[in-house]
Amino acid sequence: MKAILSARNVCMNFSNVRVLHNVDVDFEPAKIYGVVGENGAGKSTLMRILSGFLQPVEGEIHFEGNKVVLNPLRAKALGIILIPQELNLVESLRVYENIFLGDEMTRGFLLSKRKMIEETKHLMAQLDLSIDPTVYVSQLSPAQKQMVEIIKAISKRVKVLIMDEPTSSLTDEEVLKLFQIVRNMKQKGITVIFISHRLKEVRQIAEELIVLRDGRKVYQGEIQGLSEKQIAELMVGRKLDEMFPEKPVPGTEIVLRVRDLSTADGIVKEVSFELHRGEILGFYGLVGSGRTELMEALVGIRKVKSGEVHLFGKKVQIEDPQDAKNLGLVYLPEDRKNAGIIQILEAFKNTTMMSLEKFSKLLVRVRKEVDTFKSYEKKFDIKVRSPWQTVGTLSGGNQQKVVISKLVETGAKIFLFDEPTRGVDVNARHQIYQIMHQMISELGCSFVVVSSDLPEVIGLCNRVLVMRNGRIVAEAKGEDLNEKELIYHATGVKEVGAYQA
Amino acid sequence: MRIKLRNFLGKYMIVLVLIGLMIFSGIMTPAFLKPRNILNIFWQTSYVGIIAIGITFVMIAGGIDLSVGSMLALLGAFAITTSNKLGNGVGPTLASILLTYALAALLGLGMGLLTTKGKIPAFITTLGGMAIYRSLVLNFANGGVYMSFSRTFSSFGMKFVAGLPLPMIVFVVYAVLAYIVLDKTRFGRYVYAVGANETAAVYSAIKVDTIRTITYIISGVSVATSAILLSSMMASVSSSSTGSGFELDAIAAAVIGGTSLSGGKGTIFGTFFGALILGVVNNMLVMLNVAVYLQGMVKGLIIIAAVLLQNLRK
Amino acid sequence: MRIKLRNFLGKYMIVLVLIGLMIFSGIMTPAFLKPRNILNIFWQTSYVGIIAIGITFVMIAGGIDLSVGSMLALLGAFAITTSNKLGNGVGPTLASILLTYALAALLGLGMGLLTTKGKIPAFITTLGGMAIYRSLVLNFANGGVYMSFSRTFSSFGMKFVAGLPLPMIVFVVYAVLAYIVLDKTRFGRYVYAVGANETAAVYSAIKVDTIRTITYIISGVSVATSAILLSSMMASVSSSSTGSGFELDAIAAAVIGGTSLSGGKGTIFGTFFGALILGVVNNMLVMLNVAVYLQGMVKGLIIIAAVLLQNLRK
Amino acid sequence: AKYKIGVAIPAADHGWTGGMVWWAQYAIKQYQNDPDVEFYLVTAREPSEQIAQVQALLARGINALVINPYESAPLTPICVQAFRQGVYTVIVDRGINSEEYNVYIAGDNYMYGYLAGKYIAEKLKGKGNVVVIRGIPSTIDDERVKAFKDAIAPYPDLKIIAEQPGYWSREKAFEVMQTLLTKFPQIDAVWTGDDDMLHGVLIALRQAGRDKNIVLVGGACEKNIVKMIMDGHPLIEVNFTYPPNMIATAINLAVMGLKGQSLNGFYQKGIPRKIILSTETVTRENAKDYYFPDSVF
Ligand SMILES: Nc1ncnc2c1ncn2[C@@H]1O[C@H](COP(=O)(O)OP(=O)(O)OP(=O)(O)O)[C@@H](O)[C@H]1O
Ligand SMILES: Nc1ncnc2c1ncn2[C@@H]1O[C@H](COP(=O)(O)OP(=O)(O)OP(=O)(O)O)[C@@H](O)[C@H]1O
Ligand SMILES: O[C@@H]1[C@@H](O)[C@H](O)OC[C@H]1O
Ligand SMILES: [Mg+2]
Ligand SMILES: [Mg+2]
Repeated sequence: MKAILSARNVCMNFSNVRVLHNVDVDFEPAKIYGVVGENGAGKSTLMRILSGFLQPVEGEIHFEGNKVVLNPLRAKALGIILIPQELNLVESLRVYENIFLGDEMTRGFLLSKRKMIEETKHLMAQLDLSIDPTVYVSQLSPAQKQMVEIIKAISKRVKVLIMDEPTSSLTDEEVLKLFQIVRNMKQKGITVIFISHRLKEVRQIAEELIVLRDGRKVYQGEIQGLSEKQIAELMVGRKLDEMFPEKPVPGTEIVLRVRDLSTADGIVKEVSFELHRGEILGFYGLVGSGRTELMEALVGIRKVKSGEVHLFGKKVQIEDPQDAKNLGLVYLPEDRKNAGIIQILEAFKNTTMMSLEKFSKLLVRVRKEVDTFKSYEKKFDIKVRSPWQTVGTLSGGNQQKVVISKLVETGAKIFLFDEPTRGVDVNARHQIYQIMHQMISELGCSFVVVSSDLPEVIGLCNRVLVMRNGRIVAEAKGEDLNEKELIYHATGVKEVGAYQA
Repeated sequence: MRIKLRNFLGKYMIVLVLIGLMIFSGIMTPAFLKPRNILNIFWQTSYVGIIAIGITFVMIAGGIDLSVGSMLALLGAFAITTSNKLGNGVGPTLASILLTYALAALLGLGMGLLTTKGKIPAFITTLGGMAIYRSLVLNFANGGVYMSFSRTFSSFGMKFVAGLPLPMIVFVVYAVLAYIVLDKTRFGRYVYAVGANETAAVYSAIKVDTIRTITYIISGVSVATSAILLSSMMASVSSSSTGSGFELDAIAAAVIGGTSLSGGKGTIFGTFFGALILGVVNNMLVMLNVAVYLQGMVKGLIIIAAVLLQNLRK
Repeated sequence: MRIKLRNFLGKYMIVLVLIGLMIFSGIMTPAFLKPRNILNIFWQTSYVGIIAIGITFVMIAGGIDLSVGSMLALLGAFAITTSNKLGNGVGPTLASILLTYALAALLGLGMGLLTTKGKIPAFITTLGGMAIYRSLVLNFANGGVYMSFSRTFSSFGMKFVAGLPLPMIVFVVYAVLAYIVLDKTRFGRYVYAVGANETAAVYSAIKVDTIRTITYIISGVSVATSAILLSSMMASVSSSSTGSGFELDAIAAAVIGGTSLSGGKGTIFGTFFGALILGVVNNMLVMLNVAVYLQGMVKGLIIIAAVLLQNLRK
Repeated sequence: AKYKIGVAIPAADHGWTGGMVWWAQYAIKQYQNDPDVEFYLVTAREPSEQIAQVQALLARGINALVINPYESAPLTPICVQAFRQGVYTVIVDRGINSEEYNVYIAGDNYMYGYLAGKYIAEKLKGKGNVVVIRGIPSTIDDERVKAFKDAIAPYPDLKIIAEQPGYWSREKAFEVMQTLLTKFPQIDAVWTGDDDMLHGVLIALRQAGRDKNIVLVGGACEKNIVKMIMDGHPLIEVNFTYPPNMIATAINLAVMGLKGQSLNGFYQKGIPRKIILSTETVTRENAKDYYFPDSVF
């Protein structure tokens, strides 16, 4: 079949460093493509070129056989729609306003608010979503925002839909809904390009696989018959170890005890749990189940109404993240772009931001900071040109690694990790797990991991607490720690969800 | 119920603040509440108010315009000079008004392009504009006054229509139009998007630079409107003083009304009442005969308090 | 190699612009390059320059300070009044200087708290401050002048040390100190973090409000430094005019030097040279005998061009 | 040129200062063809800016400095420095707090306020409601208002019912007057700190239909006001001088001083050291002598 969209010999540079090398790739109509590659391999860059947001320094783009020079408007007119990796909604506008941003429905000169709200409701219904079209986007959770991005994209006249890690903050429920839409689109003849680090999902949805490594296309072809491990090895170009290390054996000491905690906004309701030394405690739940809110309450970002928190056996009152940090408790936020990184600051400065006291007496010792950063660069395989690269120009996964390094560098004893491996590639993920284990065995640290990635929750955690509507509804460990059980508790419905594959 | 009330208060608090100020002034000096004085306040406010409306567009889109005061003088001088040249009568007057608008749009376009294409911070381009425009006005008049000799041109600025001063009517109508454009049209939506999240706007295939540039044109057009009304009313423009300090007043009106200096936030409703609050304060100072040297203090305190009160709801 | 050159140009372009301006002026009027005149430029720049350094902290942290001009008058008046009261001599003079710094810190603290805890936009609090401070200064002097009667107090402002005017030395030392604080200390790092991404700063366990408030104190302290030097040099402060317009000049210096009005960006290096560029332009207008009414135009154009040139590298 | 002369005056930020700039340029133009002199004219918006300008002028090597100090005290040190350097120093209008200068020429602010008060008091026969619209709060303004009050002090029935700043601006004065007219049903006289503001007041009166039975006094002889007096304006009968052209006189004095010339009619050789221009009263009869249609003020 003839390709609808092709890259011919595409090269891209940033600050004279080549990040895409002569990429040739063809996309056929009505086909679902999976694109994988390590963090910084150039996936997002290629996609931004294919959708007109970046101009390649060399090479051409062909659409339906004709050479085209793309810009965002032109691409949109042709039906090439990109859902960018970093959420890019206008927080101060309402949901429906965002969905139709750039394509407003009007009557004469005036916006037709009612029509747009109706249409939004209609689209929501298709996806089984219950987001109020008139609420402000700033009030949505990252997962909900991601869904809004998706709806925004599919509301357009689309021929090629490019989704750059749309599932990184979604739980299985939403992922399934998304896949249903993707298959429907394929039926309508639409090409879908799907990027993810969750290889299981890629295997499940993609018909053809494209692998990028260091800015080069190293594989395009059949996905049938490739195991996750094989895909991963294609990505990194060498043999890989088992993903999850052996689970650590937690101690008996309780380092964090939470009693009947409720937040002032009423989202978290009477939550109680305990975290043992050396334990990795998972939190699973659907979007909006209140996991993030619980973590924020623990570090003093969200107001607590009632309840008690004991740290290392002592009752504590935590008013702000600084109190928490001083007590050895730190939080890695799920919203990387807004709460995690400081985009315009250099990478190494982000890494040391929470532990500057370690690097300074009177003056900050930049040399030491840079050295520290370099050690993380090695440990986490962070792809940067130099420690001085501004973090906003790193690839998404590499940004995430910088945020993790910032948390680890605090030397805290208890880590609340909210979607810690969001957008992180298999290899680095493995390394992060290793480091967590190392911190447990060498430093006696403990972890709470909020994750929407089921394999991660199951493979990594000693125990998993499931939240629904702001309450902890179940605990799963040992035998019970499996997909079926978790989904059952998260949704409250039997036999819904679980991966078919 | 409670939430509704709170939202209501949030949105209309500024009106309550305004009413509170007026009641207070009325108690201190009953003359303050004379209908005539209320009309005067509207009238006196309209010049800065119209400019503030224009600046609201610029600020929501993430810019700023410091040039409005000097531009007011420049456009007023231009309107007077052209209408003097073209002569008396409705036709010539209209022609000079149109020319003034054309010049205003051109200047706005220039500022817009310098800021967007030249990638110069708006603070700098418009600060430059402020100096350059003033310099031009001073230069052509040698520091003197531009006087209107056209009876027609210098008559409408004082007109009352249906018992209301024309500038006030223009102000209200202009505010309504601006509200519609900002709140009910695509362009308005884009202004918010560009100011709130430029990247998101780019990803929505919005022409960010074009939108920004248009806001400067709107600012120019607003200044022209104000300049025409003011120079007609005064039948003159002082090259040295007319318009000086207007930029701060206009920006203050917008900020009191909730417009953010960092873009993405603001309403015409807020700016309208923000301007009126400033107008009431100025009028009140005279009505209550506040001592010369204390006027700044009173004005400063009231402005801070007005914004503080609006925050209470949160 | 090419990258290095480009980075170098990026960082030092502002110095090249400055040197370019000076060479041009020197060619037009050789007197411009007299060592004496160069010293004068530094000296004349130091008052606004020191204030601009303070404002750079505020702006990087995402705020703005419009009150500096009036504050300059207020603090200068305070320094003069206290030193008059305390009498001649080094001890009393030092005491009055200390008191002035204390007052400055207090005022800065007030602005900071109003802005952070009161959640009032900095534009409003500091605009209010501008009006209130001026009103206070005017009030105590009835619009007149504060005169220094302390020989000691009014002597150091004109001193030359090692052939250099004292204000210039203070300016340079102050800039170096500020550079160290902003670039080499934890606090400085936090200032950038707070301005660049407040939410991320909160999540990184940084006390955002405290950091912001301190920047206003720094601004106050900078104004105090400038006020003491200036009021000593003039042996007086005019309640009506001293410091008026300084806020725009100081902000302009910072912005020319690359500080962003939306926070997170800026350097002391840039502000230092931004201030010098303004100083050179002012001096040049006199030296080249530019026609009075065209000075604004020339100044406006040069400022815009200076920023445009710095952009070229990108 | 043999002589470089620096002229430093406040910037044109309202009508009168605009007038001073115009007269300075006018005087300078008179020397266009004199190869012996060269002028540097600068204007400042603030005292420290003016100090910087004078420093620059001194570095430029001027032989004479003609300066209207933005404010006396702050400019005193630099003027003294100029004088001590041997620069022929002519101080205009607002003085300096030192005797170290060559010539001082100024208007008379006290009489300027006093005569206005006296005129109003006599015109109203010592009884009535007076509105005072002052200029930008400053030393000069304060001095004039004090004098005005001194002049009306003997008349207990003459009441100042409002005293508000109009910032030497037409628009501001209009606004203030508009408001005061609403507040007070009876206003018998208005004194504005200068003629620019009088224009604003006139517009407000006309607009309110109250442009009769009211005594109006401005000051400083703005040309259009003088023209009105000349033409017999019913409300404006007098004006008092505070001439911006004193700068032109001062420039001439500086040139004469440098060239060692003496004043016509003076038996003395040198230029007088202190000249206080009298505040002259302009009426319909003599108005044409004060009317300079080419000037901008
Ligand atoms: N604006 C930019 N400026 C400089 N370098 C950039 C910029 N954008 C991307 N890069 C660099 O280009 C390379 C490829 O980045 P890209 O975002 O395409 O990776 P990716 O494959 O999408 O990774 P991830 O899986 O982490 O999202 C990275 O090294 C990144 O640092
Ligand atoms: N600022 C806010 N204002 C109002 N509602 C909010 C706000 N933030 C979050 N919520 C609501 O709180 C609920 C729970 O939030 P959230 O989705 O972050 O929980 P979660 O369990 O962490 O889910 P996930 O992390 O999977 O997205 C959601 O319904 C969300 O809309
Ligand atoms: O500026 C002042 C002017 O307005 C007044 O009329 O006379 C004295 C001047 O200094
Ligand atoms: Mg990516
Ligand atoms: Mg969450």
